[in-house]
Order: sequence, then structure tokens, then C-alpha cells
Amino acid sequence: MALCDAEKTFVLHGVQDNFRIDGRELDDYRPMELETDVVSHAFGSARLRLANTDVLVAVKIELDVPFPESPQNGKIEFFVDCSANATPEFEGRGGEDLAIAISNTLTTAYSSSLAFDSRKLCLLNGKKCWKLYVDILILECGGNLFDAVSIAVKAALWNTRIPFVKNVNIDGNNIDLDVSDDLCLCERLDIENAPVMVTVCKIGDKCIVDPNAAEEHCSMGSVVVAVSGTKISTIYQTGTGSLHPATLTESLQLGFRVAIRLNEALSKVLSRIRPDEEAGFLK
Amino acid sequence: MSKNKELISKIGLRLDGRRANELRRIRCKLGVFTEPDGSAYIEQGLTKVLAAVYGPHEVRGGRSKAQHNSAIINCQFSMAVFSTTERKKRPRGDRKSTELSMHLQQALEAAIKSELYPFCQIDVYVEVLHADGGIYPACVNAATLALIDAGIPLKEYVCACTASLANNDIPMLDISHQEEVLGGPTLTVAALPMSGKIVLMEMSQRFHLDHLDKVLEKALQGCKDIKEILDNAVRLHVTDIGSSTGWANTKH
Amino acid sequence: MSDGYKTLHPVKYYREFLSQGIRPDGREFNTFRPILLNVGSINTADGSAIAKVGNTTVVCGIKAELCKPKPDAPDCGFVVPNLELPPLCSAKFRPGPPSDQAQVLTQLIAEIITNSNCIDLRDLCIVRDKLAWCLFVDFVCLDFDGAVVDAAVVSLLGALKTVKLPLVEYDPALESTQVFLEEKKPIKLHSMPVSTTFAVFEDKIILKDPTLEEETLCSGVFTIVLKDDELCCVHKPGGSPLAPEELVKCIDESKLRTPLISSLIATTLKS
Amino acid sequence: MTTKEPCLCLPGQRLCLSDKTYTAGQGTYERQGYIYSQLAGCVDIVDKDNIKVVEVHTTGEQTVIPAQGDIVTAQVSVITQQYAKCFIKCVGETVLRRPFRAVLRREDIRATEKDRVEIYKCVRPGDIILARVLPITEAHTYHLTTAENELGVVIAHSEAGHPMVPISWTDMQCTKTFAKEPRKVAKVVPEHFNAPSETLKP
Amino acid sequence: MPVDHKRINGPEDTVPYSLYTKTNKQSLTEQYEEIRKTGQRTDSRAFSEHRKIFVRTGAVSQAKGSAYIELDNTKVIVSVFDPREIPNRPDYSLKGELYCEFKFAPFSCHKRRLHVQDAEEKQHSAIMKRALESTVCLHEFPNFQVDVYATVLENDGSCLSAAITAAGLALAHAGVPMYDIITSVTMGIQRDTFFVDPTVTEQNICLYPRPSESDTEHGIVVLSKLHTHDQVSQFYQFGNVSLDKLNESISILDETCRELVPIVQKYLVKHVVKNLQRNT
Amino acid sequence: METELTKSTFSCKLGILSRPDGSAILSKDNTTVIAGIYGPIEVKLQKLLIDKASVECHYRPKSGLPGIEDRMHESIIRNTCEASLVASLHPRTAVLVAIQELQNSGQLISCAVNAVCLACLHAGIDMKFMFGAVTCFSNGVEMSLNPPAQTHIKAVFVFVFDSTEKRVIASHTKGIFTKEQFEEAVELCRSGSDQVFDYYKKVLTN
Repeated sequence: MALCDAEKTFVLHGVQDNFRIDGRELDDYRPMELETDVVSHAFGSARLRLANTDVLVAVKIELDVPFPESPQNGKIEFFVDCSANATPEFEGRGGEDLAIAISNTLTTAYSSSLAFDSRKLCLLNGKKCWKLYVDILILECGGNLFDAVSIAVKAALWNTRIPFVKNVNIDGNNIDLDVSDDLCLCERLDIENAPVMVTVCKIGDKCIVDPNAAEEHCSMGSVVVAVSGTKISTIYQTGTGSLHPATLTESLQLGFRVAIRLNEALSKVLSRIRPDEEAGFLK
Repeated sequence: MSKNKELISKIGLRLDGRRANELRRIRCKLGVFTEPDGSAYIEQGLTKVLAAVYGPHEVRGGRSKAQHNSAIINCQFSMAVFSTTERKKRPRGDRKSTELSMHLQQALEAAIKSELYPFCQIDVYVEVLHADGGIYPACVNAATLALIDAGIPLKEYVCACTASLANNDIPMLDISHQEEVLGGPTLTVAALPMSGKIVLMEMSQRFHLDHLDKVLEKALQGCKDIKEILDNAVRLHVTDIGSSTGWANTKH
Repeated sequence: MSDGYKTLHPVKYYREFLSQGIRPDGREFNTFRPILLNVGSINTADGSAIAKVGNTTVVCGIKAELCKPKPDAPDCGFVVPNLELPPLCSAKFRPGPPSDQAQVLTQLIAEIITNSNCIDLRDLCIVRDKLAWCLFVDFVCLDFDGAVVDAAVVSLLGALKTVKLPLVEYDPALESTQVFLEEKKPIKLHSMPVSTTFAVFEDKIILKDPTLEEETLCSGVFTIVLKDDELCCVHKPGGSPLAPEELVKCIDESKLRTPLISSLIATTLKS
Repeated sequence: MTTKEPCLCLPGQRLCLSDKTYTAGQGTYERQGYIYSQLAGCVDIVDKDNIKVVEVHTTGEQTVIPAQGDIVTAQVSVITQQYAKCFIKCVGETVLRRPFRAVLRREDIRATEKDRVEIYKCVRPGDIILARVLPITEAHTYHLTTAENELGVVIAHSEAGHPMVPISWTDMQCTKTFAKEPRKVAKVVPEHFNAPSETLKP
Repeated sequence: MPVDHKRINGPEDTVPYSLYTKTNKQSLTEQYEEIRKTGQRTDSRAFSEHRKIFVRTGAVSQAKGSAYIELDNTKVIVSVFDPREIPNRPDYSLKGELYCEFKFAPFSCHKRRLHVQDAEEKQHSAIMKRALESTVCLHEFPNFQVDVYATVLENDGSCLSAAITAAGLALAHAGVPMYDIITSVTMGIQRDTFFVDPTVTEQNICLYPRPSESDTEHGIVVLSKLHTHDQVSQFYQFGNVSLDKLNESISILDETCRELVPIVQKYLVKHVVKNLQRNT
Repeated sequence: METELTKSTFSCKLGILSRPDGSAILSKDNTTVIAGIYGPIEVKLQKLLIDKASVECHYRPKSGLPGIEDRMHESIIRNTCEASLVASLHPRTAVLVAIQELQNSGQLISCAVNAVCLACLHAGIDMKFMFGAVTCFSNGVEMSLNPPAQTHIKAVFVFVFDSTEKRVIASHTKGIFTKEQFEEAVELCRSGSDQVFDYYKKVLTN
């Protein structure tokens, strides 16, 4: 997106007066649409549309062996793919840097066992565990990718059903797992504390949340705050500019406050989702 | 060859209950995204594909690549890592995706009136969300819809379809993943259905030359049928957004 | 002033210096650069050393891991050397997979290690066909200023001298392994290879221990590796042809380095 | 250089107020009314029409990139009908560690009779030229010009590989074979090639 | 793992021997309990005390600028090169670019590192770039890129902040125009203990919550600061920390970064003086 | 001591490839190599040399991708060609040497080097001299130009000589040896190289 100086000034002045170009206030979010169970052969999935940011997340599960240094933990891996559908710049390997930044932030945000307890994915100490592949496909970029991805991931994990293991037979070095075929007999993940990310974007002297593409363009830098429960699990700065320590504290405050609000709203929405709702791109 | 016999049962039904010349259900939508100049979503049975079109715009990556008499059609085929039952390692960059990108480009070049846009480039990106047989035809069909949505002049629709030979004798249409796996040759045809021209034809296995005619005929018939369905969708879409008063933007 | 001349006409610049019997850095044709060695400075490695030959700096770190021997050599362990020329060490290199030069040097070092027999792979076997040590010998070049192989070989010796491997007990019945960190033993060094690099300027003058500039301007570079009184590598990958007598003379020249380096290693280890 | 004790400074160090008497020059930047240093080096105050320009110079090698109007020393690598490709080796008196690519176009070689210029009669691959950097365009490479008397070929070798000396402003002669070769010769021909850049300094 | 044709590949399944050692070593929890009890860190530093810094500028003769930094056992070397044309970029940009590469040497960590850059190294490269971008006057070299390479020779904690501080020094040493001096400090948090400039063991203590306690805080924080203009150029945290703790940590880190400035200045002045003496 | 190279084992055909400017297939003792030369051709800007041609070398092993050992072969062949080709005749161009290994039963380097020389001769590229490679084996006591059967090999030497003054262009050794053995090996190979150059002449005159 290319903006001329006049357009930038317009955005900047709007922000200064707490009246953003799409009419929002500084700490307002754009409308979101959330659907779960959109990918039929995944163990869990979700699609989030935040204005014109579109993210699709699918969770696949495989059996694996725990890392030797953490034999009691299962594995969770995040993979982000920036589809060229979002912008021609992502063609080939163009979106790789952004994708790695997002997946690394997710990995660190989920790394603490207080945010996501991977011990529950372990089936047999040091021998067998579940590995969750959380695959994120970015289909359209209308700004604020980190937030959208984190919400979609949380929803997809909420939607995930882990097969129930009926029996574990150990015979020397051979391990046989008896996995239940019954779809109703499955476990769900505890995502109570799964982190929600809020990007606080600094424009001029003010901080805003949920920037759209134009606002992102005008910003000198932003802080991604990942909040898990009532604690902060990751902070990651993006963009180029630097911040005064006071501004940093202020934006952390704002991000924290908004994240708590967002998390509450998300929980409410998730509890309302019924399994038989029509979902998909045809709607 | 013994496996092939079971593809159509005695009463003429296929594994998923279709008749030999029956297509899977096609559902599609134009203009699913706002950012690209044109976009479309298509479902053919369980196969789901998203397509986006950007352009025509200035040639990226140096003017040296530009052509003075036509636009460059740049295609990228990509498959979501979760689109297959077994998780894929990479969404693109492997040999199969590069080949499919090229085939897609060849099919679209035949339909786009690219001579109208010299020194320009048109990007077509397709993303497979769910692969269940007939990926290539779904991509071609989705790309066609996205091009129409982007308002890029086409000579006519370009449609693609697969056909196969069941029980060593009966040609059948629109092969699902299950049928692909069970064996039998798959003939993929991309065609301009109105003029009946074949743009691209590819076969996965050998079968006797005597059968080619009827299988090809079936595939072409499939392309024509698909064209009708796409045409309907386009007409609906155009009437939907056609009104200048904007009444169409409200949800029904 | 001289800088400009050097960049515009490097060959002429050198020719003028060398015609006076001296090299631009003040050395004579057959003078070595000073060598510095520092051992055991990296605590995360099982053995380590930093060697400096003039400006050229190479760090060698050895990490020992356990593995199963190969079926065709059940009583042998492994030594896996790799030399990295990261973009950090010179503007010549770009990020990404190893350059051709790094690959050739890795191969040369690997050949020097096998030819000189400085480590007996059988010493690295713990239980025949079951368990053996694998020494990952990684060289990282920090400053690329010519004669990298020489510096790498010195650092290799220093690192090998400091390697201490813990005692390992293997129970074949339970197939279980136990490692006792309290009891560590050094590995036996069977020989001491010493490498000397030469460069040939305009088919005539032979320069010992060349800098990077000299290596690039010269029409050929070759390396002689001695192991005590014997030779274990005369590697001349093309370049200016030399009469056999000249090569033999260089072998004699390089013999001068062995006592220097063995005393260097001895004093470094003592302190 | 000033003879008095040099005044050291570090990046980000506040040097003085920026006002009518003092302005920020090379190696400094201005922020909120003050002049700050960009480099670790020495402060140098240059008087220019009653305005004191505050400059900072590094004591080691300078990090420079060619800018518009700079006199550069370049080596010609390839010639075609339209242009000569060069590598910039020095900017002013600073020797570069890494050469920059540049192009000397046919129309920029001479000031007069531009359309009759033939590249191979002006420069040859391997020649060392003095040139001025033209305004920087959107292209990736620098454009050079030698359309001044003092600019052009300063060092060249003949076909036989021997050094040549200038004999007129369009010809040079081999010192061994005495063969003449055409060149766009720079006016000042000193003993050492880098002397002209000093004398030419505006 | 795919075979790397450009290196010598070892046998396939090698395991570090430390996995088979008897676990008579203190567990991290016990170590932490002891630190809390005695009120002293393993290397008998105060909790807010930074380790001694040793710096050598100009360690790499082939680079335009370089710096080697030691925080006791943590050893990082950084080199900076002349601006060069940005590869694969056809359009003109008014600002220059920084290219940062952060790499662990294979033997630098407890566990052997692979040669190919992994996710953590890529993340660290991105953070380094982010920290330095607001320090370097990018408009001074439009359309060019300055390469900054950092290699960790030994990691005993706080290697990212050490690399950032060293990169600042190396850039100044290379004569790259900069707005300010940059310093960076890491901090580990475990419950109510703040470890300034943690060692690897202390970092590991802060990596996981203590078991059996549900409401516990832990995490790692890295902060980089520009001195004169009092600006945070980069802030990175992970773990599980309350907002109040985080604010507290920011002020402590801010203070520690300030303490490092005179040390960095000292080495830069040394370098300038040395050059002056050589020139005269 | 065997000083005779069993000549009959050489077999060669020139010009077996149509695309390169010169090509040769050479086999000796069941080691077979094809070499092709392209040049002078256009050069990439990165590798451009102002005063001479740059030599590029691509070595392909029998199967799979080239590994680091093959890179070393490349470097030996490239530097040997650089020394022997009159590179200053074609400044700002490149000479491309492509080598395909077909069969390897030892003495690979010398076979490849000799094949490249024959390909250069076939291409008619200006050369200062021809070059020929000879391999020699030592069992600690005596030397032989042919691989000794059964006996323990202590060292292997490969030398590349120029055809005019018989100086050493390249040398590559494996194993441990004394200075005297080295001198002996050089002498032996030097005399053995005559047969290589004779063979070249035979091939070219036929």
C-alpha cells in the first residue's frame, strides 16, 4: 500500500483527535467474524475475518516421541503460511520473514506451561506424545495480523478434539497405542490461558489498537503484547522506530487492558458456537 | 487392472454413489476477498480452492521481463499444508506445485486476451484448501471465475475436468481422490468449451488408444457442463452487484 | 596515498615491494607470521582452542556425542570435521550454504586428519558394535587473512589436547548407558600434524605463510603438512607449475615450523 | 586540520546548539535545536561564509558512498556501443574496500560533439579514469561523466600490455612499442595518478 | 534429516552424553531455592549487578568494523561491513537497510547447534535488526545495505543483549553514521527474584514456572536503549509475568543499560585515541 | 618397481558431445570420465576478470549431487586449467569445464585431469602447455604406477605435470610418506607422464 504524505497527515491528525479514519476510537476493534470447524479433515480449525484480514487455522495431530530433554512434554508446532492470495509480495518465499516472525512469537507465547500445558499431550513419559501442528494460512491482509492469528489459533485449539487413548501396551521396546475410533470419545484441550495478542501501534504521540493497513503504514513501530490469563506471556516489538520508556509502559498498559477485554469477548463467543452452524466461504 | 473393475458397481453406481457421467456438486462464489482485484472460491465435491487475481499492473522485477505485445500471466499454485490427509511439509516450491503452476499458466494464457495489455503483468494465485481429487480442474475453474471477477477480458470461459475409464470400458467423469488412488488412468482436459478447443490435456497412466475418443469426449462434455454452472454463478453474481444503488450489498 | 595505488594496481604494488626482497607487511619471503594459541577457553565445548596466525583467526570446538558404530567398522568411532567460513570473517563470503572454498577446505582438513592418523578411531569405540564416541570438530573462521588451513590445524591440535571424555559404562543386557562425569580422560593424540601454506607470486617467488592479499594476487597456493618427520599431505591444487626441486625445498622449509608449534602447544598447555 | 588538541566525540553526543552561527555538517545531525555527532571521531569546525559548519570525521577509514558531484577514480570493466561499465574504487581520496558499480554512458564522455563519440576510442577495459558522479536516479547503478577537461583516462595500458603516456587530449602512446591509441585523456598528467584528484578538489 | 552435500555429515543418530549422566546434580528448582535462601547468585553477584564486560574493537581485520565482547563466559563476536547494493531489489529506496545475522557456533551451547540457522537464531536476528534500525542513520546510505554478523562463541546467558551492545560498538568502529550509543541488557524473572544479566543456569531457572505453585511468575526480558535520546529501541519478553513486575523490570533494565554506557564510551574513546596516535 | 604404465589400458574418443566446443571421453583401468569445454563464452559480472578469462569448473559425480570431495576435484582441475590456458587472450570471458564421472575404480583425479586436457586440445583453446596427470602408489617399500594388487597401500600420489618443462602443476597425496619417498614418487610420475603425453599425441594424430 502506498500512501502520500497528505494521506498520512490525515490519518495522523485523526488519531490525535481520537477519531480514526474508519470512525473508531483509539482502543476500538473492528468487527470480527469467527467460525470453527471449517476444515473437515483437521482435528480442529477456525477461520477469523477481522474486517478484511482473513486467517484460516487448522490443527493436525500426529503421534511423536518427546524431546529427550523434556520427556514429560508433548509437542506443539506453529507454521504460518502467507498465501500469495493476500498480496503479490508474498509470492514464492516473499512472505517468509513475516511468517517466521508470527510463528516465533506464537511459539514463545505458548512456551510457558502456564499459558499452555504441553504435559497433557504426553502419553508415555519419554516414549510417546501427541504433536500438534497448528497451521495458519493467511488469506488476506487488512492489518493487525498478530491479533487475528492469535484469536484464530485460540479458537482452533478450542475446537480441537484429541483422540482418546484407551489402552497403552508396552512390550519391551514396542509400544502399542489403542486409540479410540469413536469420534464422541475425545478430549478437548484446556485453552483457558492460551494467549491472546494485541498489537499496540504508535502513531504520532498516541497509541492505538487494531490498526488497519493504512494506519500500520503510518506507524513508526508497534508492540505486540500477548496476554495469557492475567499475565503477559510475550512482548515483541515490530517496525523501526524507538519508544520512550514512558510510552512503552503506557502501551503495555493499553495492550494488557484490551487483551483482557478481547479474551472475555472471545470466551463468550466460543461458548455460544453450536456444532451444526453453517461455515465456510460460501456464506 | 483387477481393481478398476470395482469402480462402477453392477447397477452403474460409483463409490460415492454418482453415475458415470455425473459431476460432483459444484458450489462457487465470486468476490470473496476485497484486497485482490478479483477473487473466487469453488468447491467441487470436497475439493476446495481459492483463487485471487491481481492486475493488470506494471511488470514486477525489472522492465526487462516485460513483453511488448502482450501481458505476462504469472501463476502460482499453492496447497495449504493441512489440505491433504497426511500433513504436507511445504505449501509450495516442490516439483508438483511448480508443474501445476506452469500448466495453469498455459491454460489461462489461451483464454485471456493478453494482447490488450502490453508491458503488463497479471498475477493469478490459487490456494488449495482441501484436496480430494481433481485439484487442477478446480484451480482452472476458480482462476477463470477470479479473472471474470477482476474484469479481465477473456476469449471465453476456460474450464477443466477429469475423466477416467472404469471397468476397462465405461468412461466416467470428474474423478475423486478415492477413485484416483484405486487406480485407472486419469485424463485431465482444460478446454474452451464454447469453441470446443482443447487447451491442455494430460494423462496419468496409459490406456488403449481405442478408448481415448470416448474418454476425451466425456471430459469435454464435463467441461461444457462446468461452463454452464460457472456461467450461472457469474450471472447471479453480476446481477447481485450490478445495481448501482448498492442494494445487492445487503445480505439476503 | 599508497592505499590508492594498492587498490588500483595491486600486482604492480606487490611487484615493486617484492623486487626489494620484502613483503608489504614487512616480512621477508620466508618468514612466518607470529602464532598465538589459546586453549580450553570455551566451556560449552568438550575441547576448544583459538589459534591466530597473524590476523587469521580460527576457533576450533569439539563436541562429543554418543552413537552406534557403523556395521562395516564396528570398532571405530567417528570424527566429523567441518570448517565454516561465515560472512563474519571476510567480505568475500555471503550468508547461506558453505561457499566452494569452505567446502574444499573442509575436505582438506578431513584428509589431513585421516592421513596423519592423529586420532585413532578405534580409541573412540566404547563397546564394539554398540556404542562409540562421535567427535564433532567444528572450525569457525573469525578472521580470514590467508593460510586458514595452518591456523585450523594448530587450533585442531590445541582443541584435541584439551578434550576430556567422561567414563561411559554400557550394560549390554539392559542396553542402558551410564555416563560418569567425575571421571574424565583425555584422548590419545597419536601424531602432531603441522601445516604450512605457501604462495607463488608470478611463477617465481615463493612466499611463505601468505596473507589473504598475497593469496589472491598469487598465481598458486599450496599446502604442505608434516607429521613429525614424515609428510602426510602435499596439496597443490594447480596454479603455477613448480620444479620438483622447489617443492622439496619448501618441504624442508616447512620442517622449521614443527618445533615452533610443538613448543607453542606445550607452553600453552602448561600455563 | 586544526593544530590544537583534537576534540573527541561519540555517536549521539550533543555538540552544540544549532543556530545562525552553527549548522550541522558532515557526520552530524540536528534534532530539536541541537547538533549531535553521528560518528566516533573528532569534531572539526569549518568556517564557510561566516557560518560555522560543525563536522565530525572518523579517525579511521571513513564509510563513504559516492554522492552526486563527487570526483571518483574508477576502473573500466566492459565497454559496449552505448556505455562503459566501471567499478568505482576511490571516492575523492578515500579508498573503498568494496567497489561500487557505475556506468559511463556514451553521451557523458565528452562535452562536445556528443553524438560522434565512439566508446572504444575513449576508454578501454582496464583503464583507470577520473570521473564525476551524476545526479542519482532511480536506477541501481551510479552514472558517471567525464565531460570536463580534467576528467578522463589517467592510466592506461596499450594492446601489448605496457603503460602509456598521454601525448594529446585524444591520444596516448605506448612507452615500449610507441604505438598510439585513442583515449579521452584527462588534462593533468602527474607522476602519481592520485595527484590530480588533489589538484582538482574544488 | 536431509544429507547436507556441502558439509561432512556425521552418523545419523548421535545423542549428547549428558542425557545419560546420573541426576545427582541439583535440579533447577533446588538451585533456585538455594539462591533464594542464601540471597546470593551462583557467581556471588548481587541480583542487580551486571557481569564485568570485556571488549575488544577491531578483532576482525577483514571487516570494516568489529567488536568482541565477553561477559565472563559469554563470548560474542560481531563484524560490520561496508555498504553494498541490496541484492534482488530492483526499485530505489530512500533509506538504506540493515542486514543482521545472528548465529550460534556449533559448540557454543550445552547442546550442539546445527550449521543451518534455526528458528531461534532467525528470531534473534530479527530482534537485533529491530534494535539497530533505530540507531543507524539509514538515510545516509540510500539503496545500500550494511551487513552486521554476530556469532556466539560461547553462550553463558544474555547472548542476545551482548550481541546488540557489541553490534553498536562494531557499527561505531566501522564509522557507520549512528544517532546514538546503544546498550542492551537481559533480565531473568522467577517469582519475585530479578536476575540482571543472567547466566545460562539462571536463564533456565526463569524458563519454567516452579511446579506445584499455580500463581507464579517467570520469564526473560531483553531491553535495548539509546542513551542520549532516552529511547527504547527494542523490547522483548517471554514467559509469564504480571504487568506490575514488567514495569518494575523495565525501570531496572533502564538503569542497568545506563550503567553500561560509560563502559561502551570508554572503549570507543580508546579506539579513537589509538587511531589519532597512529595518524600523527 | 613398475615404471611402465600399461599403455593398452587407455582408451579415448574425442568429440563425442556435440554441444561443447571440445569434448573427450577417457577411460583407464575401468575409470571413465567425460569432459566438455565451452569457451570462450560470456561471463557473469561477478566472475568477470578485466585482464583474462575466468575458468569455471563443474564436476558431476556418477550419481547424486556433487559433495565436498567433488568440490576439491573441481578446484584442482580449475586451477590446473588456469595455469595452462592462455587466459589473457580472451579477457572478460569465461571458459567452462564440465566433467562427468561415469565409472570409478581408482585414479579418478588423474583420469579426469587427462580427459580435461584432451577436451581442451579438441576444443582448440590456446594453451601454454599440455598437462598430464599420473597416479603412483607406495606400499612403504616400493613405488608403482599401477595399483598393487592385494598389498597394503601406504600412500597414493597424484601429480599433474606440464608438457614442456615437466614441472609440477598440481599435487595431491593420501597417506603417510617420507620426503625421500615423495621425491621418488615425483620422479617416477614425471617419467610416467611421458607416456601420457605420447598418448595425447597418438590420439590427436589419429
